[in-house]
Amino acid sequence: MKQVKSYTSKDFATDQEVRWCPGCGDYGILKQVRDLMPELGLEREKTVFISGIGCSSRFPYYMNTYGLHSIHGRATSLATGLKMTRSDLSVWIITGDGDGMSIGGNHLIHLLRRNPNVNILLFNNEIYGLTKGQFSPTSEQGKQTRSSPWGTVDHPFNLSALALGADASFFARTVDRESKHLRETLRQAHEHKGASLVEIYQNCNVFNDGTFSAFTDKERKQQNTLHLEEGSPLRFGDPEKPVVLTWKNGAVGAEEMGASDPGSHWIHDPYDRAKAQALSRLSDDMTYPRPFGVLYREERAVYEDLLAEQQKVIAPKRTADDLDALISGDAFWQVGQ
Amino acid sequence: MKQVKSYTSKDFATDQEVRWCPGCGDYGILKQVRDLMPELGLEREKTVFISGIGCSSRFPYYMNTYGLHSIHGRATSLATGLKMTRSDLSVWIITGDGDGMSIGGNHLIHLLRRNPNVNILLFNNEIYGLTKGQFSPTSEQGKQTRSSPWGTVDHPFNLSALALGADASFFARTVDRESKHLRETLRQAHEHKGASLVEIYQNCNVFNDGTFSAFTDKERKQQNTLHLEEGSPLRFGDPEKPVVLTWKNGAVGAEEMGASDPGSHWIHDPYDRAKAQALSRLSDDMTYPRPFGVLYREERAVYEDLLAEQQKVIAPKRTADDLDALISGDAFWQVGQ
Amino acid sequence: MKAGSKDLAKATVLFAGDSGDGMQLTGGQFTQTTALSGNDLNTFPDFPAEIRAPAGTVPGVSGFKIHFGSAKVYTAGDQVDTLVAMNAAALSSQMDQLKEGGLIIANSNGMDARNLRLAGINEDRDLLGEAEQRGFELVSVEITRLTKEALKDSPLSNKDKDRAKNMFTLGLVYWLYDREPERTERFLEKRFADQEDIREANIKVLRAGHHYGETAELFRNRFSVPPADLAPGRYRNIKGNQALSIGLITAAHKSGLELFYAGYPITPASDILHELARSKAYGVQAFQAEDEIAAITAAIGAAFGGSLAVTASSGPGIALKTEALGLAVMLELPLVVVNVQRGGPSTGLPTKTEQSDLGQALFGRNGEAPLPVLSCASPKDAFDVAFEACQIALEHMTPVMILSDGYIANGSEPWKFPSSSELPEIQPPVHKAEDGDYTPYKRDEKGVRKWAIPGTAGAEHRIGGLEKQAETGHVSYDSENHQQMVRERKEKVERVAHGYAAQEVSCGSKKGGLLVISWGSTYGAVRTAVERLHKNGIAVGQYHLRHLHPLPSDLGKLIERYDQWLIPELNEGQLLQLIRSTYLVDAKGLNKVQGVPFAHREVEEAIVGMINEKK
Amino acid sequence: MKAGSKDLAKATVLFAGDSGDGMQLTGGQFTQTTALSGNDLNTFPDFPAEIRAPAGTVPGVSGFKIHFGSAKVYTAGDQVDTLVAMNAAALSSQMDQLKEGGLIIANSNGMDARNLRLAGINEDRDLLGEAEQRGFELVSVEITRLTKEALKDSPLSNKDKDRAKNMFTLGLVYWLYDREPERTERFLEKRFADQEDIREANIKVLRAGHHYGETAELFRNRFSVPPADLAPGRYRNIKGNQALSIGLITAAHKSGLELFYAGYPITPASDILHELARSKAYGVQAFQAEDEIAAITAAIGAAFGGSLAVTASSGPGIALKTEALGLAVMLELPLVVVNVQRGGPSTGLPTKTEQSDLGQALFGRNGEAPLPVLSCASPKDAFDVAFEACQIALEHMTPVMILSDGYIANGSEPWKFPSSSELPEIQPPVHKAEDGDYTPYKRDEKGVRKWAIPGTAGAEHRIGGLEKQAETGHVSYDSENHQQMVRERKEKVERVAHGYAAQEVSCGSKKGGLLVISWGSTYGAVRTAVERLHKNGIAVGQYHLRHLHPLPSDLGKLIERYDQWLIPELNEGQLLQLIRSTYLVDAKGLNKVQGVPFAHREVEEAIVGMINEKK
Ligand SMILES: Cc1ncc(C[n+]2csc(CCOP(=O)(O)OP(=O)(O)O)c2C)c(N)n1
Ligand SMILES: Cc1ncc(C[n+]2csc(CCOP(=O)(O)OP(=O)(O)O)c2C)c(N)n1
Ligand code: SF4
Ligand code: SF4
Ligand SMILES: [Mg+2]
Ligand SMILES: [Mg+2]
Repeated sequence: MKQVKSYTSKDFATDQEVRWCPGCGDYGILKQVRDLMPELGLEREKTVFISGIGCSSRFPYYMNTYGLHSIHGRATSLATGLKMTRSDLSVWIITGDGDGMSIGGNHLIHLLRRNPNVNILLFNNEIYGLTKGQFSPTSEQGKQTRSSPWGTVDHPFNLSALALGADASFFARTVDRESKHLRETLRQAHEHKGASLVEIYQNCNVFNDGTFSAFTDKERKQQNTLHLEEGSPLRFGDPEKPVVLTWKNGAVGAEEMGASDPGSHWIHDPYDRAKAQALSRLSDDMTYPRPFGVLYREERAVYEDLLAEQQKVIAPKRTADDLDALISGDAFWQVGQ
Repeated sequence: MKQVKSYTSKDFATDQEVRWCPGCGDYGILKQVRDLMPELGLEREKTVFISGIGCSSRFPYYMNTYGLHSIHGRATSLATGLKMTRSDLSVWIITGDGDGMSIGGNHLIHLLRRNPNVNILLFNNEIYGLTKGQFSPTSEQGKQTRSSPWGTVDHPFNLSALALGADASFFARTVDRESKHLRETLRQAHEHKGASLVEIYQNCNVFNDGTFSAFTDKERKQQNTLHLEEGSPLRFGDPEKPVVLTWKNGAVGAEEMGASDPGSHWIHDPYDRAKAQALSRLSDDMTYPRPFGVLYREERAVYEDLLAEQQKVIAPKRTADDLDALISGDAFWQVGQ
Repeated sequence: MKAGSKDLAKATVLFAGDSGDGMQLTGGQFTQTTALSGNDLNTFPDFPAEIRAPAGTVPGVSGFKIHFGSAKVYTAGDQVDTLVAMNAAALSSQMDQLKEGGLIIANSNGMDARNLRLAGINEDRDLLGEAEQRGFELVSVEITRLTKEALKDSPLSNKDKDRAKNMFTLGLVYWLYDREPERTERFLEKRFADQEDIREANIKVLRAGHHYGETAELFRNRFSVPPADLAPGRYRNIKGNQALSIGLITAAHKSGLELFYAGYPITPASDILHELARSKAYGVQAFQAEDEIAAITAAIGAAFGGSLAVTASSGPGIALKTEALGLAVMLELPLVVVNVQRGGPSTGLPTKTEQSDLGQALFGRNGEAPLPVLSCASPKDAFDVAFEACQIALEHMTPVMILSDGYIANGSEPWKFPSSSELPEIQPPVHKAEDGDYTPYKRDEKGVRKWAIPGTAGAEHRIGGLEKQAETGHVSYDSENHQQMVRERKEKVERVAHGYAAQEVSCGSKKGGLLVISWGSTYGAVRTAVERLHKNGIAVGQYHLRHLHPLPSDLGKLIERYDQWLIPELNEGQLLQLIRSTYLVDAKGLNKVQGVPFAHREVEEAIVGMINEKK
Repeated sequence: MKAGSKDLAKATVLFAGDSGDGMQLTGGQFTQTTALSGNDLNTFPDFPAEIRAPAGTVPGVSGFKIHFGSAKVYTAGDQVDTLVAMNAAALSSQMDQLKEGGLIIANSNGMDARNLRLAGINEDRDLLGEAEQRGFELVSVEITRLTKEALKDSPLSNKDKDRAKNMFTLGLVYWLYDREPERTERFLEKRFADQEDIREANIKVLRAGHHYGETAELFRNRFSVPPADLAPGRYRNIKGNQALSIGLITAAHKSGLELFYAGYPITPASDILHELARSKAYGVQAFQAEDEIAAITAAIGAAFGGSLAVTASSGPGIALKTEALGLAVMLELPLVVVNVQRGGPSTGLPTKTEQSDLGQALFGRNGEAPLPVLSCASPKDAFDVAFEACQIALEHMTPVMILSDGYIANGSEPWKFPSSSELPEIQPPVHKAEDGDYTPYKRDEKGVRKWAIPGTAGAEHRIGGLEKQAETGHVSYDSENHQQMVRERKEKVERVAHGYAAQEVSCGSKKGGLLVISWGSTYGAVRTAVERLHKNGIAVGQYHLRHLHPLPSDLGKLIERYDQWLIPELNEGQLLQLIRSTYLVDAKGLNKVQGVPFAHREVEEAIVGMINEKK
């Protein structure tokens, strides 16, 4: 067996100058991904980054692996074809809120239901960056952009809810600024067998600066974010005096941590679909904080495994003879001798 | 004001011969829709049926209203454009499981989030009828069809879950054979302000006969179906000895009706999103019956209303002068006199 | 009246009945038997509507036409010699296809008032009488009743008995054309191996039909079509979509790659998906995607991963693929895209044939995005074209488009198939780890770049749809570089023509007179027309164009040898435009957009007309 | 050295600096002032990359070119007379655009080691020295420092002060070209009405630059470009995308319909979406759809509902629309589709200009799906073309394609705009309830069907993408009917040509010699070239083709009047093919695919070369 090379983060950098706007949240994500690759023991030649079109989709140019910068919205379907034929590769999809949810929404949900073992990093900046600032399907209603000077009237998608509705087997949320959380979340995505969708809140400091500041500002984030950890209670707010969420009769509540009976605490179980659905809607009306981390995961058969199993059953090794049998069919005849 | 004509069901039939296969479930749906139109007081000239491509999508030819038989998967987006510009029309979208969920999946979810006031009738026969029997995104895993002679490996969509995930404001399920239920469900869809998605189980007796027989066979349906009625407990099985569902701590249970405490009965509330989500997943693993009726509804601003409001605010009536102001802009100059 | 026996060089039989009458099976059996008796042949099934219409109606008529002969047969026949009509709808809708004085075998039990009504015909009309009055030879047989009678001892239900009536018809037509029913008996034995009652009934009825022909003295003549003088070899009967699918699998095998096929159902391309899905045992991955865009992009993903990637559709689906096809051009990855053309525009006539997507194939992309375009001439030719398309795609690192059509897809003809060892190996320019440094867009003498497949250490690289720097493949916005790359991509595709054999006329005069240029499925009708006229001393030749892009470099010379040029197409003149602009010759078009192929007579008339006009 | 004053007929100035340096604003202000002084002009902004690159780098350079004169100006200028370079990256990347001996105004504070490094230039190099050695006239000014100095009393932050340096530059260039800064002062007053400090600083710096020109004796010459002899009327400066948008709104107004615009952002078409979204006050509905397919189908839905429906995109997005466009052809509903072309294939060069989607526009659909195709010649022409396209779409009940491009979209020129009352009313053939029976596909003498809009009682009808029976519009699979409908659709579109004015040459010789055929944005370069050569006695004329389909019926006659034909295109010869095949003339192509427009010199050389070759 060939020895596995040991790479460093630098080995995953290319010689191409990184061309995002100075201050763009994409830089931080790139750094974490580069750092993560050797940690996961991934080999450059066995790793593929596939993207669509958008600022975020430039990502593959900066990863010294195999890479495909494709067309708008189709990274998911390209990856499906690749993974079906090359289950040995580690496939990473990079997409944006426009690329993945607007033009590419259909391929995304179909990928999720099929569940190939890929990782999808959806850079959600709630804007179209590359085309210079139009609203996206995640932009909040009323947002004024170049294409909505009077404010959008579109009700945005809730990506976590959409993904769960499309039978995603893994959904997590993280944010560009929290490098450790980001890396750990991506690690879990990688470890999950099946399609892992990670929504990464990413600051576009040119066209949508500060959209996520409620979740990244030192002062505000404690109140506004809920860090999900498997087996731990869902708490937020002042660490000295945290508030804890409760889950009673399918309804969400909140209590002061000390004051409440630990038996009623909502303990995070990412395998519980009903709770994950509740988590996905938790902050829709902003009364509760936004959950970060793995909202949901489930073990479900992986697409390429199912294909391989089927192939094993039906295809005893083919030989040249088989090909001739295919060509001739079973109703042929001879003319002359 | 012009007097509203009073139509009968027959007025909604066209002179075109109906060309579905004999025995196709589409006939029953057509009959109910024709009957319903006059009941709803709809005027032929103010009503539009828009479809994509598929057996089901031939529907508009048989309705004596305005009709568009468009291209595969796009009925939803056509309807969006129409409704945005003609909020006065009653718009009915006819689509199939392939048309609406495979090629047309993206437009469907985007329509649902935008929430124009249209009615979507998705004829789900779990097969591609028109192209003669390939599996669809709702075909059960393992199904053998012309394009999956070894059985599909695709995990199917759960339309109700997908719709809720896409922020549908109304989702209901009914079945071709239950004409009264079908008509009542469509009536509710029509009465809902916003996008109403009705999944109609439809038997394709040529390529997928009997797929829904568990829900339509006299002997089996009591056990397998759950009829949702607002304010009533969720019960199924032998009417003499029904089983009732319970909802405790977000978890679903079942008890014999008589033996249980009525306080623990799950009373149907279509406005409760958490419960609707549970309902949408109820029969995924076949332990519980399949719910029929309105799973979910919510009052949410209607797309064309939002547009109209915006228009009202920003557009004081335009005049010919305004047009000239637009043409000239504010930095023009005069050459000569 | 006892039938005399008459030798025929060629004959055309049309089986027509209700969709539920099993006409496709009947035609298929007649075809197999005819093929085995050594005739050359050509068949075409015709299902007029996409949805099963109510039984007995005209939209419900299903037809199967076979043209067979002791000489070469190039089309499914212009006019029908014998029409088998199982009901009134079939008879009334197909009668116009009969030649003057042609023979009708009518199931008189299918002509009653009920059937007339269903066929939309006034119940008072005497359809059979009218047929005779038009001068057709009518043989009216109570096929339904005779079938039931033959089965009176069978335990089958009445419905099942009725279903066997197509076998009676088949037996009768076998007798008429001097064929033995054995082969079909063997087929029935196999097909209904587990269903004894049905098996026995069908065989019994088949024989009954044959005997009835022998004893009932129905026909004025019995026909015999002696074997054709076919080249020695092994033959099978094959449909276009089938031949195409097998060609793809063979090419994968010959290139040592896995075949990845991604498609989305659409008439008349769906059978390629079905065929390949069935062929999983040959290592094929057949993927039914959520739409055509997903299909082609999945294929591009698989091509990036080192598979032989293929996608197929028909016009509307190809339209959806054009954006991604541009990406494949830019990436310079091998990809085969098949368009089984149908009647357009838009949904058009989905079950009918047409050649009106040529412009789309050649020019239907944004930007300068040239790619090779090949066309199939006939069902069996689809094998060769599929193989060659894969070869070009893989060896020239380019997407390739194949144009087939509904007529080829569903038509069949005997195919002298090759053994796999006769076929060339295909050699894609794969970069190996041991080849050292990898420069993604460095080109060899043919202008072709190397293919480094993920997994190859040291060759990691990134490619995309933005213009790229020559050689390195890095993103480049440089003006001169863009011009260079546009030209390099163009020249690479043009060099594909270096691999063509010298161009020759298919038949007829080698120079002088009128040249008919055919492409795609017009081949057969043109060939028949030109051969017939040329035999009569008319100076006319046929050139058949397989490679629509790049055009053969010696085609100009060939065209110059003639004085007039005619281009028959099932469109409004798409190749015509290309030929006129490329060679500046005043070629004329013969254009038909009726969802059906040319009759050779139409081509003949046009040729004669053009020649006379010049005189 | 005190500058002498020199009268110039024409001049080209290029402002180049970092994306953050405000070059677009500077250029825009210079343009407005120049326009107001009565010059004819033409501008083109050039942002090389789509993403903001790091400051100071070559990919971060933003340029704005203006060509102005006292005679007619048709292009943004071949070679630059004066290059304003704010940093090393701008200077090094743009120097090649300068004419021999041209003038460079360099911000010497932007040429230091750090800036050289950012521009990827060896720090030891002396960029300014090199420029002088190449024979350029160099005026080196410490713009950054002088700006700061001018603002030493301002309360602004250093960063904000630095930002004002473009105003110093503008002031200086105003002085150089003998313009007063007043108009810009008024603009600044309005723009920064609420930000006193910034307002004051900018005005101060603007004046400082102007004074600096006056006092510092930097320039050998001061230039004056006298007013052009423009036709009397009211003028405004306008960009192509803006003119197009206004044309659409105007057409909606003139037809009494609501304008429904559906688009999906894409460079360089997005500004049409922005422009129309802003124009809600004019009753426009601007819809940002989830993709291009949703956009065009939403537009078709709106067209069915009785709106004037429009969608726009660029090549890749147009590719996605082609299937639905076929539906619009089949439905025979009015629809306007705009393609603002960019460099292809695939994602290509998204911010660059090209004309390579002509084939896609003409032939890029499945089936026989003809539709009128119009092209814009220049920014202001986009208004007329948009208006005419809507007129054709509505009055002929057909989808119409407009071809614009990146050069037109972002370029600007003065436009002598009409008053709305001068424009014709547009009269769509709307069926009214009182018109009685409605037959959806019954045609009038122009071959046009009537438009019955939902809400019209008694005219309820169903239409779709399947072939339809003539007149009734019912689904029909009939062969002859299909042929008839294909021809009817084709003829309807061909009849659009009856509405064209008689074709004439744009300039140059009216017959004999060489005819240059231009289309789209090549108009300006060809016009300049032909006028120059013709003035020098060369027998050359220009014909500009606006209507790419259907071609004008009198074009053949016009073409016959000449002996040679040259077709310059920013593609590999797409119109060339059409002209050759239609008129069988041996036209030659001049082809450039570099993401940039033709220089008139290139066209001149090709003309002269062709004429000499013939001699
Ligand atoms: C078919 C097509 N349509 C439109 C575009 C233009 N386009 C490029 S990127 C983009 C959206 C980018 O937004 P997002 O995916 O959110 O990425 P971001 O730039 O914000 O990272 C669009 C509309 C395109 N390249 N191709
Ligand atoms: C672009 C395009 N792709 C494919 C097709 C072929 N096609 C027609 S209907 C259909 C699927 C029909 O399935 P469904 O929507 O479930 O309708 P059903 O016939 O079952 O009612 C397909 C694939 C098409 N017409 N257009
Ligand atoms: S535009 Fe926004 S998302 Fe794009 S690179 Fe710049 S900051 Fe990042
Ligand atoms: S194929 Fe199936 S769905 Fe289509 S008409 Fe026939 S029975 Fe109905
Ligand atoms: Mg984004
Ligand atoms: Mg279906």
